[in-house]
Amino acid sequence: MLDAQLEPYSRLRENLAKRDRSLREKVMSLEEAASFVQNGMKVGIGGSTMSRTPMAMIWELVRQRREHLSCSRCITSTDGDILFGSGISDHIITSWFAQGILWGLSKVMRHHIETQGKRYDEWSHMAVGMRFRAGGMGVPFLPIRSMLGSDVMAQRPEAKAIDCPFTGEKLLLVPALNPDVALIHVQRCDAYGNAQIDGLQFMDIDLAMAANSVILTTERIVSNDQIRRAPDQTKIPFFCVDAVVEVPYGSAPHECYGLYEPMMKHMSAYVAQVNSDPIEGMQAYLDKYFHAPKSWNEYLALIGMEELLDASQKGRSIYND
Amino acid sequence: MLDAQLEPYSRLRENLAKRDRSLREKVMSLEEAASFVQNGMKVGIGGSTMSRTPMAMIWELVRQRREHLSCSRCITSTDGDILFGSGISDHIITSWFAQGILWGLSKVMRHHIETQGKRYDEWSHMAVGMRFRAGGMGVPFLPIRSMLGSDVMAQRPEAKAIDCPFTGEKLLLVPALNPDVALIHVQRCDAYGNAQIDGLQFMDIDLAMAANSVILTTERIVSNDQIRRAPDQTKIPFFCVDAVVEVPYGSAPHECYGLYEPMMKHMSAYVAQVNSDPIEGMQAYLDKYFHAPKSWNEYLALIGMEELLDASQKGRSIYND
Amino acid sequence: MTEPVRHTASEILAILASRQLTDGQVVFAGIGTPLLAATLAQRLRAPGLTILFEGGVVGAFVEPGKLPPSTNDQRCTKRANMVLGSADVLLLLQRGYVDVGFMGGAQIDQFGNLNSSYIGDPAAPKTRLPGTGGGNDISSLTNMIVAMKHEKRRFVEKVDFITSPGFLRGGTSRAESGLPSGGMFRVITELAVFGFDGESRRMKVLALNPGVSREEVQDNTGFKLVFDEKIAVTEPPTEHELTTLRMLDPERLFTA
Amino acid sequence: MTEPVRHTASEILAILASRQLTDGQVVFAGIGTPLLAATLAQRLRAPGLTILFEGGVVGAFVEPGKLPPSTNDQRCTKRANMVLGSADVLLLLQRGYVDVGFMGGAQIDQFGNLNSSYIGDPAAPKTRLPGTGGGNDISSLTNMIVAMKHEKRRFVEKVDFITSPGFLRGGTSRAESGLPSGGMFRVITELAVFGFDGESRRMKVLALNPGVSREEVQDNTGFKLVFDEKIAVTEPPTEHELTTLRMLDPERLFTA
Repeated sequence: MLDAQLEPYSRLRENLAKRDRSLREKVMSLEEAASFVQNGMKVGIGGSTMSRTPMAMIWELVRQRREHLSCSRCITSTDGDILFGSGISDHIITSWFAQGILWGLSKVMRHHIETQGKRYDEWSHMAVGMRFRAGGMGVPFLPIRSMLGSDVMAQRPEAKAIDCPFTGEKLLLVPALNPDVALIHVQRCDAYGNAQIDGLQFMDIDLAMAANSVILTTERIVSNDQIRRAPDQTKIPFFCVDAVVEVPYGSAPHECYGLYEPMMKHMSAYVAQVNSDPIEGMQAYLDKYFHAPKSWNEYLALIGMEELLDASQKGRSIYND
Repeated sequence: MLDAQLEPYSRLRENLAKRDRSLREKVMSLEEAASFVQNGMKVGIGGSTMSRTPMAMIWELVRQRREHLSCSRCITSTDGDILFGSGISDHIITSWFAQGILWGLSKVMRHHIETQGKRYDEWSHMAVGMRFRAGGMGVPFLPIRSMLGSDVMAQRPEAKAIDCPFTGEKLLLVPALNPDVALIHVQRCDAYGNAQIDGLQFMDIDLAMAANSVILTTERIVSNDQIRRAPDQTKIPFFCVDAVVEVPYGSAPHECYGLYEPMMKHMSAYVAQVNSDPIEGMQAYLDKYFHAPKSWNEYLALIGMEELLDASQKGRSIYND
Repeated sequence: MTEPVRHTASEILAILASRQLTDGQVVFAGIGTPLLAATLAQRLRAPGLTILFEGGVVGAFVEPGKLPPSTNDQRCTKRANMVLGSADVLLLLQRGYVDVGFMGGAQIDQFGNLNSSYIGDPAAPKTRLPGTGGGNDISSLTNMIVAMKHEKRRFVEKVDFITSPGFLRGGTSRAESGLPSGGMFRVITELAVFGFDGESRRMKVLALNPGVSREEVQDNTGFKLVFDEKIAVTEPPTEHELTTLRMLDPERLFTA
Repeated sequence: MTEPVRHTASEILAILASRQLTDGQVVFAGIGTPLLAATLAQRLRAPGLTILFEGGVVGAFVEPGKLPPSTNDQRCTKRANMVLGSADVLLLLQRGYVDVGFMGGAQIDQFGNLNSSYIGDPAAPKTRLPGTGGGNDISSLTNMIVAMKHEKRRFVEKVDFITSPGFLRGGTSRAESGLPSGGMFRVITELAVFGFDGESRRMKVLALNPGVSREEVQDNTGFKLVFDEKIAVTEPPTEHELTTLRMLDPERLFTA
């Protein structure tokens, strides 16, 4: 089973030609934006590990009980637990998958992979990045010099080792990855979707260009005038964005650069609970934090004011110098 | 005669391993920095057309009478005239070469190509960019979907058309371009070479990563502290920079984003003079502006206070909103 | 019909070209008439037109009276939504984000191939022209509108050198060469508006400009033209179009 | 020689590993011991050490007491010279800008191959480990230092799965597989410091840590070790090294 059902270029172009790329407002609610994510779709997830995770959008997809999502992300942490544990995804393409280095192995990941037959396709970190980049460039592959000789390569026949037609050197061609939809969380964007990202970008820009549609969640919607005053700060252009949702603390309990650090008390409690029982513990967590709250703000209230303020103080400290 | 003598990967790595990539000050004069450019070298030129041209460095190389430089740039304007007209270069790799759209064909370029046998290797603009990018990525080629079917491709056997091993689609593989040295002008950098670039970046970042050495000229040297306060604004990292030269108005008579626009009176007078006589006119221009002045500041004085102030007022106006 | 307003050939070119653009499109515009025409369309009827420039500009909004001297100058970025690296803005074409490319031309042939590289034998050229710039990439990767002066020496049966591919040798030769997307859509001159036959991919006259005869167009063309069955007559430039155009380019940088 | 100072196994790992780094190098450091050891080296003797992190950080200068929970967190960027995209920071390795990669390991074999993917048969694993992250890229593209706990089950003749290549099957097999650069340089454990034989590429003991015998190392290793002709004894951690380390990680996040 290969994930890399490479779309022919003609299909990629047709999909793009159909999208409304005009300069238009596309602000909507989490509920509405979720309609871009259909069962069985390939979903690219922005951010990395515990940073700029589009948690609010994942939260909404869990609430709406999507199924069979095939997800890709550069580094997967508790978001992956939730994708598997909630049942919305049975396939993750990434380079690393645990809850975070501080807590060791993810019992949730292990349970779903070792006994439930869910798939974690492992690529090198650079390979994941080059797959999104090829997708964003509109080419079917990019060449890399890693993975060669390893069992990571042996396990991925979707990639092709070649002898370079110029130099004769061995190279690995990694296939483009064009998700049906990308979920990306940013610090700010305008109502059209022109996004600014502070700090670490991870693979989000390539992911945005590669995907066939993009849902942006944002800490803050700013005016288009503000964007136009510093066009060299725009990281994602409006025409590859299909939905804009304003969700303050939209990565909680993960971090958002310059605004808040990870909410570590919540994270540690989460890890203790789900690793002690990856089925019941996870279900109880989802029931309490994902299904019960009436709104994202209610979810934040459950995490608690203390955690939010502490994480915010630490997050802003990056600019204290 | 192919320009693409692709260096084997081992050579590329050896060259890099030998460079001193430590965090160290490397501020020097134009005269000293010119020592990185030896006769016969492949020289990558930053900026584009009339923007962020590393004119002061070119000016110094003309004064030092370098020979047989093989130059590459994304779009070439009067800098190309000067490279050919001064005799320091006999080979230019670019996608477009004239003095600027306002003035039509370059009689200087025509003279040197049509009657003097100098070479202008034409690639598509994207191909030039992808050649630098491949060089910066440490891969021997990148695939593109343009140039195919055209005479631009037919003239460039250095590139290879292939059938994609994944999709069977036709693709063109363009070979990496790793200049021996890159000349790049920026708005500001620190003494180590950490550079910030405002506005249009052109191909400068890929060029910096691709080159085997980089000479940065900069409008202003700022503290490393200032760089470290906003690491997401650094566009070129210090370890790929070998020389830093502070040269205010270092692109004159071309522009530098946010600081000054092109000095159009000077440019128009230049074009009239060299196009009326591409040999004598050019020689008189070089004598007066390149060889006679004792310093770069004297060169600026010849361009004149009026032009500098007018260009600066216009340049800064981009931030007036 | 109102009395036709006096105008230059460059002005009618810019105005007719601007009419080809529709609101909401993403257009990749070259310097000169294309930049001017796209900016004119944006002011007149397509406020949501997204203009890209080769220098790396996305969603430009050029200021009246401050036309940039090239598409790589800072003036292009004024009120833009984004700036990108030069290669990256061209990759947008390759990925498919761009609806239409829009440029000028020095020489065109019956299949819409453009030459901006050489006059005469490329091995020993009479004239070395500036070259492709982004032209080859744009015309390889999206649908093209070309605005150019109509002269017999510019409209030739076969260009001396294919810098920017149109339909190459006609028929399906473009797709077979590895260019499955895009192709020449419209050519606008001061004499007429041209499209391309769906099968043969030969240039054909869609509309004559006011006061221009079929013969005049054919006489100024170096190959046999096809005329559309229902040939139209172009609406002349309106006063509003002309005054807006002149407001944008008061120094007649591109409309002399 | 001063009286040895009391320390944990993690502390000696971090300290010995930090000694392998020299001023002016560019080091790509993983989370945990590598990050800590590189930061320690920067404070102790290599102020010009440039530390890269997988999240995209160039030239980090981590604050004491504020160690990041991963190399993708904002704390890694504090006082950094630059931040890049995740793929781009890895491309620095491929281009050759990085002198040394530095990471931890779950399982290593006699040729320095690392496994962080599976325990048991990869098709039906006993344990699914987190996977490579940037590990495969780093070890494919530069010289490696690995710091890890010395246990027999971790030092095996053949890893269950080669996540990050060392010298593969020894000899010239690494280069023949398409990895002409880099390779395993040093392995640091709480028992000893290892290098690799220049020909066979088998792991060999270069130095024993204070109070550790050859037998103790061999007994804790799942394959036959080669011992260097002139085997050395590691200098014990100095008080200055330990106090600096403890200042960096007062909460013992990575040195418990």
